[in-house]
Amino acid sequence: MVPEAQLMARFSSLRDAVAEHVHDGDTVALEGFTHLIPFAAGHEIIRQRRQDLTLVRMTPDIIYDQLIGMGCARKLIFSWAGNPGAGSLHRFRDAVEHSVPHPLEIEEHSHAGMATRYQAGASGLPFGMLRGYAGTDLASITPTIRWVTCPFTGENLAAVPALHPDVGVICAQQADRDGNVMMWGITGVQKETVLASTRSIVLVEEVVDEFSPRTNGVVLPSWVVDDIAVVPSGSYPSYALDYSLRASAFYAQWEPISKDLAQFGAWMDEHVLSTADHAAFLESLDPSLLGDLDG
Amino acid sequence: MVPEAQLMARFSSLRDAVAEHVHDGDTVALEGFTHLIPFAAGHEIIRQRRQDLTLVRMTPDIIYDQLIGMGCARKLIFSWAGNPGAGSLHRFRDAVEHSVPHPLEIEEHSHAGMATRYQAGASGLPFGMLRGYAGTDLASITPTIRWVTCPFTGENLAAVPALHPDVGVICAQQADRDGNVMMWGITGVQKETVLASTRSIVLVEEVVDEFSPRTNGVVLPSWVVDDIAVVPSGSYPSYALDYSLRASAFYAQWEPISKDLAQFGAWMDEHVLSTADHAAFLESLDPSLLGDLDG
Amino acid sequence: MAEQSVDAEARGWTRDEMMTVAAARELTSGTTCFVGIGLPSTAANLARATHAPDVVLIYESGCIGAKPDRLPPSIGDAILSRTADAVISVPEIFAYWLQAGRIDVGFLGAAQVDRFGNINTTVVGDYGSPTVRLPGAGGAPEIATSCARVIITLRHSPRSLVETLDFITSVGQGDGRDYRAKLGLPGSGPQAIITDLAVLRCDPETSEFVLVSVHPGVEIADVLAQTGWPLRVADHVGVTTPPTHDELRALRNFVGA
Amino acid sequence: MAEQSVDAEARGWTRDEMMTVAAARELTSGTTCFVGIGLPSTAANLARATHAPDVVLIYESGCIGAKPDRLPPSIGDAILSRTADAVISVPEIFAYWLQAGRIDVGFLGAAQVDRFGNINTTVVGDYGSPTVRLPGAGGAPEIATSCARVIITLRHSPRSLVETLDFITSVGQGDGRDYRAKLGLPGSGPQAIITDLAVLRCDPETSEFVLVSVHPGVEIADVLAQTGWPLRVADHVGVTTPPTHDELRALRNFVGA
Repeated sequence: MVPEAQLMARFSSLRDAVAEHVHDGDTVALEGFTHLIPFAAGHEIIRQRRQDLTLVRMTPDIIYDQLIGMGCARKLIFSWAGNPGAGSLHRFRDAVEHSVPHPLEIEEHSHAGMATRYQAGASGLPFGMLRGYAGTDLASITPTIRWVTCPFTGENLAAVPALHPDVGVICAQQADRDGNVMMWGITGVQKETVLASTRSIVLVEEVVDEFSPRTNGVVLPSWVVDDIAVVPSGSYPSYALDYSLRASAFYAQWEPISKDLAQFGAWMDEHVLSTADHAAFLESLDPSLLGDLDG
Repeated sequence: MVPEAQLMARFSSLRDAVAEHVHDGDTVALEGFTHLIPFAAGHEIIRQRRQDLTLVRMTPDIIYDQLIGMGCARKLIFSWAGNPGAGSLHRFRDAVEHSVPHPLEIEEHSHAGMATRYQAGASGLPFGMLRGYAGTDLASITPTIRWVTCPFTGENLAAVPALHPDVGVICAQQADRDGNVMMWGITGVQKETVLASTRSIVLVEEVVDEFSPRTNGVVLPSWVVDDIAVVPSGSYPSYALDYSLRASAFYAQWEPISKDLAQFGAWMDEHVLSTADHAAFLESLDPSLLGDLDG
Repeated sequence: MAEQSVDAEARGWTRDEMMTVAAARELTSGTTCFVGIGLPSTAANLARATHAPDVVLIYESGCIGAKPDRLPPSIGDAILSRTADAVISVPEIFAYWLQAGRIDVGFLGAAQVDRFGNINTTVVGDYGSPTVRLPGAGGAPEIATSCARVIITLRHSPRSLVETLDFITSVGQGDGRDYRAKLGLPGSGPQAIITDLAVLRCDPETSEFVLVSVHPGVEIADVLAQTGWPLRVADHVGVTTPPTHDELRALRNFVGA
Repeated sequence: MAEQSVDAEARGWTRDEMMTVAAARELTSGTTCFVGIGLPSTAANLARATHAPDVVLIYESGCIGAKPDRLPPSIGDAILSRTADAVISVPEIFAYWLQAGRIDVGFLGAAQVDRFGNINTTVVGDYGSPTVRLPGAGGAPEIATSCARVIITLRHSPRSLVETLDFITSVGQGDGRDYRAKLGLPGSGPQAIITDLAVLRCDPETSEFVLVSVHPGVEIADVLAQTGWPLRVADHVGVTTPPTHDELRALRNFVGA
């Protein structure tokens, strides 16, 4: 979705990239499936006090809990909202159950439905289809689930509209000097997120002269990426395969922080609002939480 | 599409694999996009004198010209039938233009339509859709092109039915000892072909202890493959990246052979019917046609 | 029905361990299994470490044939992608692998389940103003749709095995009988509910779940008391084989206990 | 209108070379271009070797950003996958890249083209009993649908530039005017037809192709005689700039001539 003129991604600071691309009221997808979650970008959005966002993500986890708790979100489009293996997202729950800090509109799908929506968006199709939702209550509470009939067999299939976020944000391991981006290992729906979005920001661990072949190596050519920010450990407490390990201790300690509104506010203030950038955020943490950033 | 019992692909000779899986009247897809075309399997089908086949392939090239000329095919489902860079497929043309050796039913699509049909087959969906065919005469002569309406936007999109060949045949570079298969480089629709087909045969260059990461490396787990045949240079005169180079001389010399029915018959007799297997086929050729099999 | 740790100590295993072991036994070698995080992942890996070495574990993160040697804390851990036969994208795992009908067994957890194995993981209370907002659907609806069969695991209580679900997130046997066939759902749906107290199986005729086995030390009356609907009891209710020494060793080794 | 080799020798270039050079000039640097085999591939690579080094060549075999240093004999050659920025599957190239509207320019050849740039690559004669069976559609119909603009190249003759197509394989400007908009086709369709004699461009109002430039040594009357319909002629018809020394050197170097 890049005009003919801009053929190369631009290398920017994360602060500049967020300032330029993420506006109040935008629909924003920060994707990453356990692996390569763009935490640093979420923090920067909080620092810049964005509001009224429609947040999209298959698996909203701690970073979305923080965005919601800090009042950045008007709406959430998602399929599974939890702190995997560690507990609940209490800021998300408080928003849904008690409208704290304010009401949160939700639009929920299954993983297969969300993946299909991203695929349709990346494919330039108005909708995607899947064999799903039949018999569930999801079909009745989510207006973006409809039905199509196969013109050959007559089978009814679920139809879901394409996702087209204003901004897609992902992490990848590497960029090369031409601004091509490479990620590998578990790559989730990140390629589709960039291709479905009007604008895109990619956080990378480092810039390299040349990519090596990798298991499930996915390359995004420079000309489909808008901004690249070099942010080492930008996915912390998630991980970047071959660069860091997942900081499970961080996930475990989030449960009590998230549960208590005052504690949450103090934590966000100390570690996000009062830090200038991601490096300062990492510095501000208890070293025992950092885990192994050298994967 | 494998029952619970068979979790591993079986290593077979190509002769046994074709004998077991390819039956008269079957729908058979030998896929490969310029790269990794399963020529050796096509020759073996000819040697075993299969008839009445419905042949499926995006880019029927010389091997389909041979199958058609030898009377193996009742129907062809395709999107582009030519000898790329070298000329026509005269056996295909003779079948369509003059019913030689017998009439050939054709069902033609665009590449995008065929790719969508394989994807739908691999996805277990009854149909796939694309923005295509509108305004073309393809839509009027191909009954497997219909239309669906987006339930969100009202846009009309082309619908094409899933492909489910009885047998899918592809080439890959390597298998490991557990019967997992790896291909890399240009991989076309080969993964979709195997996943859409009821049974599958994979020809590999060699068996290795362990796969290395490769650019666009695609692994098919052992349990979705039925038979693996180790056939060095099995894609000749096509190529296997990192094993051989494309034998362009072979493609060029096919034009006069294909054009003359008697010459065609003599060539097939000498090089295919009179050779026991692919190694003997390669032996039977003028060395100048072999090109570089050590790519 | 909280477990007294003294009971567990006397037996040598906890009820959660019994649940995991019983769930693992549902998998046979040569089965392909779609694995969610938590107990399903533990049970599937236990099966792989014991009686079903050839079970193929498929994680929705895109890891096919993962072979972790310790419990991964999430479904997207490095140990899964590093040990997998193939790593693919999330759209592909749902379209080409799950929806295509390539998976034999789906393992699902649940916040609430009803007598037909329908599952709620969305809300407790009213959807618009819930008492408890749960994580939501994740991969479960289509796992329940497309796997050849489904096994449900959850802790037994009247709050989890309920008369009426607050929300149907994933369809089990619907309202029973040939509900799935009428709806055109390809898989056979839930066939077993494995809890920390008992094993329930789907009656092939009515599609209602029936108590077929209680775990050692559990009475049928306990199970009935902990079930939110009038649970049907099989003519012959067995006692679940307790965890073997090998099963416990493999399980504790895997979870790092 | 067969070319006399003596003419070519006198000029220092052939009409086919003029056609390729004129086609290459249609590409500007920073353009993404979907490239078919044959002349389109040669022209696109010539552009990359001369005035448009940043043109991004995309082949339907799944190679994005290929940078071949010699003419690949097919669209799936090793030189393309080895030099590409990314190599992907064929379903993906059509869905995520072409259909999504990411490609600026599509280069198409044709057996027949009409005054509105509609293309036939399927049959000469009746579809059911053709005089000549051509290769068929390939990637062309959706290239014609989805690229922002399309450039057609073919040799000029009354048999190739025809009054009425025997078969519409790929839609150009349909029956003219706002046909594409009415049909909901996203791209603007063919904007130029580059032949070995001349350059025709699409009239923005009528969508009919108009002669705007003849190649050096070609008369307007030659072009009209070689066109199967009464070709409209622009008020001012230019003469195509002949191939430059650099263009010829780069072209011959690339094709190995």
